Amino acid sequence: MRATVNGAERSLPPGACVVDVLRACGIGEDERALAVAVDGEVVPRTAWGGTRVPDGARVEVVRPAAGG
Amino acid sequence: MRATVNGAERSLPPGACVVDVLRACGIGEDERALAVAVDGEVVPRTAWGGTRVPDGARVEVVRPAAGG
Amino acid sequence: MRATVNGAERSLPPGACVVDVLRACGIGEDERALAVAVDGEVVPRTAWGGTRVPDGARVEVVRPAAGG
Amino acid sequence: MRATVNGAERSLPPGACVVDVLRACGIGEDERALAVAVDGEVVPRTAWGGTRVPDGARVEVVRPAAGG
Amino acid sequence: MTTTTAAGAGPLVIAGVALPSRLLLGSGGYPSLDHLARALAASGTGVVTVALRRVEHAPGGLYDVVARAGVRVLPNTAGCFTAREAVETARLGREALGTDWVKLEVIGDERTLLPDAVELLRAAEQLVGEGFTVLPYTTADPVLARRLEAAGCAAVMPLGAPIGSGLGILDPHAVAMVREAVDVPVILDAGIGTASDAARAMELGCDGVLASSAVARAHDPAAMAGALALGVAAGRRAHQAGRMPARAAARASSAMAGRPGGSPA
Amino acid sequence: MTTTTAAGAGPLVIAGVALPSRLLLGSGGYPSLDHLARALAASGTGVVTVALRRVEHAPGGLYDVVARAGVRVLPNTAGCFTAREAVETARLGREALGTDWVKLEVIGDERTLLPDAVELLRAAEQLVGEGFTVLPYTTADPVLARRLEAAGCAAVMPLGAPIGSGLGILDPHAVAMVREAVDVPVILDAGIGTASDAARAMELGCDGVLASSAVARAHDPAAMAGALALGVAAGRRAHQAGRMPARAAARASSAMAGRPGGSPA
Amino acid sequence: MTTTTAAGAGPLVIAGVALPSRLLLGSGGYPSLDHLARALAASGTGVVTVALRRVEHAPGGLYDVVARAGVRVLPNTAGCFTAREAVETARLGREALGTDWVKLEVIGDERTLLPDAVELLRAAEQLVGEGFTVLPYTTADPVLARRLEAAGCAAVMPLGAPIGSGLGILDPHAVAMVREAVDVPVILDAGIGTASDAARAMELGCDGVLASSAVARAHDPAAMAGALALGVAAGRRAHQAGRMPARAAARASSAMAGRPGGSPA
Amino acid sequence: MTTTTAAGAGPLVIAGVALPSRLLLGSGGYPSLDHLARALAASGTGVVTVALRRVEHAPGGLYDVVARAGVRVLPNTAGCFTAREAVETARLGREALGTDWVKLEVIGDERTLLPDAVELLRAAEQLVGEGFTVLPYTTADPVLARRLEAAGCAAVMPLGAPIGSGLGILDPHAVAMVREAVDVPVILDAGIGTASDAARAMELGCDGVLASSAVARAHDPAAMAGALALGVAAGRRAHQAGRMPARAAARASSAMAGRPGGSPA
Repeated sequence: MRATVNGAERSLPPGACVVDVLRACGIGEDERALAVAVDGEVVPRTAWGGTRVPDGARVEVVRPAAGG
Repeated sequence: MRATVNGAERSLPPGACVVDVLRACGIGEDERALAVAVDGEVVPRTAWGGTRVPDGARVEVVRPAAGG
Repeated sequence: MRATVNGAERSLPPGACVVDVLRACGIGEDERALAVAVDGEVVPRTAWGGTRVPDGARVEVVRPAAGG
Repeated sequence: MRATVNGAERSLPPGACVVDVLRACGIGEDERALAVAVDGEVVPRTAWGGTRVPDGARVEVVRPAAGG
Repeated sequence: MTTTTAAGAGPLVIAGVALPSRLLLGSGGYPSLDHLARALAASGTGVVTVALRRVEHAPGGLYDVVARAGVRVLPNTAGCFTAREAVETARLGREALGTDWVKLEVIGDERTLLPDAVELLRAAEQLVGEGFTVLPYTTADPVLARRLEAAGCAAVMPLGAPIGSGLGILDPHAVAMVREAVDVPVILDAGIGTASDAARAMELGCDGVLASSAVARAHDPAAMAGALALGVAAGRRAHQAGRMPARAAARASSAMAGRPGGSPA
Repeated sequence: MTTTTAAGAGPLVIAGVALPSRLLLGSGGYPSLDHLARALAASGTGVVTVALRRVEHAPGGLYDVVARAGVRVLPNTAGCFTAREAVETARLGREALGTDWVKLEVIGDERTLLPDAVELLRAAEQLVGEGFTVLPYTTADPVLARRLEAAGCAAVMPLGAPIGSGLGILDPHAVAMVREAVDVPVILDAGIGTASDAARAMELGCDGVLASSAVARAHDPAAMAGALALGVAAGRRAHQAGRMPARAAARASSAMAGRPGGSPA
Repeated sequence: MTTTTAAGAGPLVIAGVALPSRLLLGSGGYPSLDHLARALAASGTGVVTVALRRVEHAPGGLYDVVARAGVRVLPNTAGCFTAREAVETARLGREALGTDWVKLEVIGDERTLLPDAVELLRAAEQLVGEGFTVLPYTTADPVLARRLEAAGCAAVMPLGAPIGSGLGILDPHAVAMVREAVDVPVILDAGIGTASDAARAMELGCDGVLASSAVARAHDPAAMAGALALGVAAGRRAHQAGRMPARAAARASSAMAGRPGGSPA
Repeated sequence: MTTTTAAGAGPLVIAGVALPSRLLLGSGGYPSLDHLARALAASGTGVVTVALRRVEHAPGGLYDVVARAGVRVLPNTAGCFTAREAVETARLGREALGTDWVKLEVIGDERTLLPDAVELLRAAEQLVGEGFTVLPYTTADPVLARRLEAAGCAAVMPLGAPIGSGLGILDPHAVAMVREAVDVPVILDAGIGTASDAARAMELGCDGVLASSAVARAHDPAAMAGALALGVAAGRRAHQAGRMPARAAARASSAMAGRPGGSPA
């Protein structure tokens, strides 16, 4: 199965959850101030373990950056 | 029958047309640069003679005024 | 004898000193922040008692006033 | 004999007049809009032929230049 | 969208119509119709704006003055607060004056008389759809100007300062950004108080200037109309001439070298 | 375009000489003499300033260009730091050009090129005493302007901004005070960058404008010369027309009363 | 220094939250996170804005710096061109930072970075409906400001000049009109270049100032942060003190009467 | 001539005397002496100016208020039109107040209250020769400022706008040139209307600000005195911090790269 994570295509194991995506990106799930959206919908941190990422999904993983 | 002409109520003979409203207002139908709307719809000059004003209608009779 | 004190003519006893002028104006000689000029020359406070005012002299008696 | 013409030292024949200075500089005496000063005093054109330049004089030969 | 012909040289063209002057005038606020007539003549303008008002409030002579002046009448929608009001007024103007040009005004409040961006855009879209040639009075906002252009407006008319204030061009930077944002003509509207304001507008790249109170409320309206016409021409030509760069430091226009009494070259 | 013939509409008169234009030009900084010639023609000016320089530094053709243009030559004392230097340069200018008019410049330093009030006044007094018609380049200082007038100067030439900066009129308030302080003509000198600056100077009540770098260093000098001439005319006429008062609040130029759809009158 | 405790002297309150300072800071453009940390400390601010970016583009340390500073984090929607993008970014910010406050930016183009009135209003309505506390970055347009307030925004943030320009407040008149148009707090955003700009904003009646580039790109960011804090305080107090009326003519502050050497009283 | 110690960090030093504040106040125009006393306290100033007037015109309490405030009294020569008058007044001030400091004013006319350059310089030379510490009120003219410094003045006090006008700094460029022209302290005098003006003066590099009407004629003089003190501090710190360069074009303070929903990095 595949997903577009932060604009780049990645292959993921079938049935991968949000937390698996984070791990695949090398991001610890305990890291503070993270947010994840799957296909435009925010997935709350509490649901990262239980939310499956659909095949072909668009996943965004963001955090605060310098800005004005 | 009654109509509100330029914001003021007037009584008109039953079956009055736009041209009758103008006359009742003391306005010559040949006067240039006039426009009339009945209930928000412009009535072209060519139709002034044939357009009946419904009872209770809102009639606007305007012409150019000084403006910026 | 006469002198012009702050623009106004006054008669003074012959031989009047600066201190006499002040008294005639109702000004105590101990008052702080006073300055006196006779005919355009400042008379220091220490010399008020000993400086005669010439007949027809122009005397200025000033102190600080509100200013910018 | 020597003179400083427009800031540069030049040797001139003894008894040289203003007109000789001009020639030595390669300037025609008929040229329009010229002015000459010797030691700070303007020498009118009519006197160029008859005015001797003193030894050691400072001569200025000017004309209009672009300016604001 | 208009096509400008020769490189900046030709007349102002709006919706395919070449205008005889880059100065447009209003008709409001004059001491008398005679003052208006003389100002129109002195200005050389080809366009004059009028409002539409109920006949009781619109003394008859105005149209005759304007018609005799031989200028194009541009009905406005002054005093409208909503797209609906503005559209109805525009239609009345089209009927009364036989022109599909409209100076579109949709204001947000009676105090500032500033445009309401949302209603303005809505009205513009509607009127373009009905075949009007729409010249919207707008804030000096390049993003809104681009939206108005995209909606099919024939020009945009950014304001220099509040209507009738005579404060000139309060934010020249914004007007310059509007000019860069669109391809349609940009007519500076509102705020002009005197000739140098009109010149400045043109130097910022505007294609024309609409003046109303500046003329009507001058001590001598006809003279001021002539002054503004000269100011527009001056600014236009200066813009085309390409001004010198401004610089903080002085720079002599007469050379220092070669001064009499100086040192040798 | 209209012709005004009203009072105040006459020409600029300096020392009894009526000039054909209220725009005066410099001759410095042009890409070529040909550019200068075309700018003079386009401007309609009647006065052009020149510097006096040692012949090695003054290529011969300038005088011919100016003479052919049929304009009055106004020699300046640019680059002089003291009254003595300025007086000597003025005398050279009178001899070279056969005119007793002089644009008197006595600057305080080479960096700002700003006038030195003390030396300027001294030089003015001396030159007036020698029969010169003195037009001093001065700070926009009404008190100094009055002293220069009292010394017998034929006009005063306050600066709008440093020479060659093109920054316009940095302190319009000061220029207006100069205008109120003296009876002789006031010619705005230095700082003009574009046509609206020239118009603004005239609107402040100035009687004329001298432009140099604004023309010479424009992309198209002749076009800018024409633009400045228009700007001067525009500002002059606007000043005479009497501008509307500026006000902070908006004021409608179309009446609110009588709008269609509104309440009864 | 004195302590004012009079009415109007309280803190800035947004959506019921009292802030420790009327100066808000951005977090972008600093030479290093250490510079940011020191500027936050020097400013005394209680609010700092951050963007939301993909983790690869968002080095991890920023959040720690901000958290250690003990200030409220205000996520923005910088870089969004549509209401949809802005709403999605706002939701991500709420999730990431645990705050429903959002500085709403919806820009019209990448060149001017100016707000798009239409999309901005749309996004504001949507986000208010979702329970956000919305602080929209807007043009200095009182009509749009009133619409944003009507949509439920907790404050409005008019721009003084384009983002990152440091040009100050290009149209003070417009900012004053925004202040008069709404009841919610007005925070001047964008354009501030130095302390006097911040003071001026407050003198115009603004309730606060957000500065970003002015601090980050100063030679000494922490010193400038302190300077802006002083400027905000100065302008605030001056606004409350009620400034003297400005007047064109001079007026002596020392009496002329009673001068020594003068005539009698 | 003064020596500044550490790079810009220390107090304002005039003639070797370190002052506790860079804000100087006038004493004229207050509603009451009590208002003056409270303004002096709120300002933190170390210097207050007074005029010298005939006793009939100088109510007695002023000196006591100033003495109690513990500030240095700076007598002025306000109202003098000639060097002779100013010198005599300065001598009276020295005698009355036991200080050889004098704020030297020699004005050209009663209408503009602007300095007369010629008489001012003459008076300054005379007073320096008599051992006075001379602080001349002058036009914002760098050439005159350099002459005053050369004459031995301890500081120069250029005006921002006419006395009592509150118009701020009409020609910031000129003030900056004064600052560059001399080594002695530059104190902006006259024109300050509010806190941002004071901040701006310091950002232009001035070493101090003298305010008079701005405080005395504010609605709440003490509050405005505090505001100006903050403004001076803000501007001073901003000047030292080194402001960001201003630029015409926008520049994002949040990166465009890495936006959610964008293309891959």
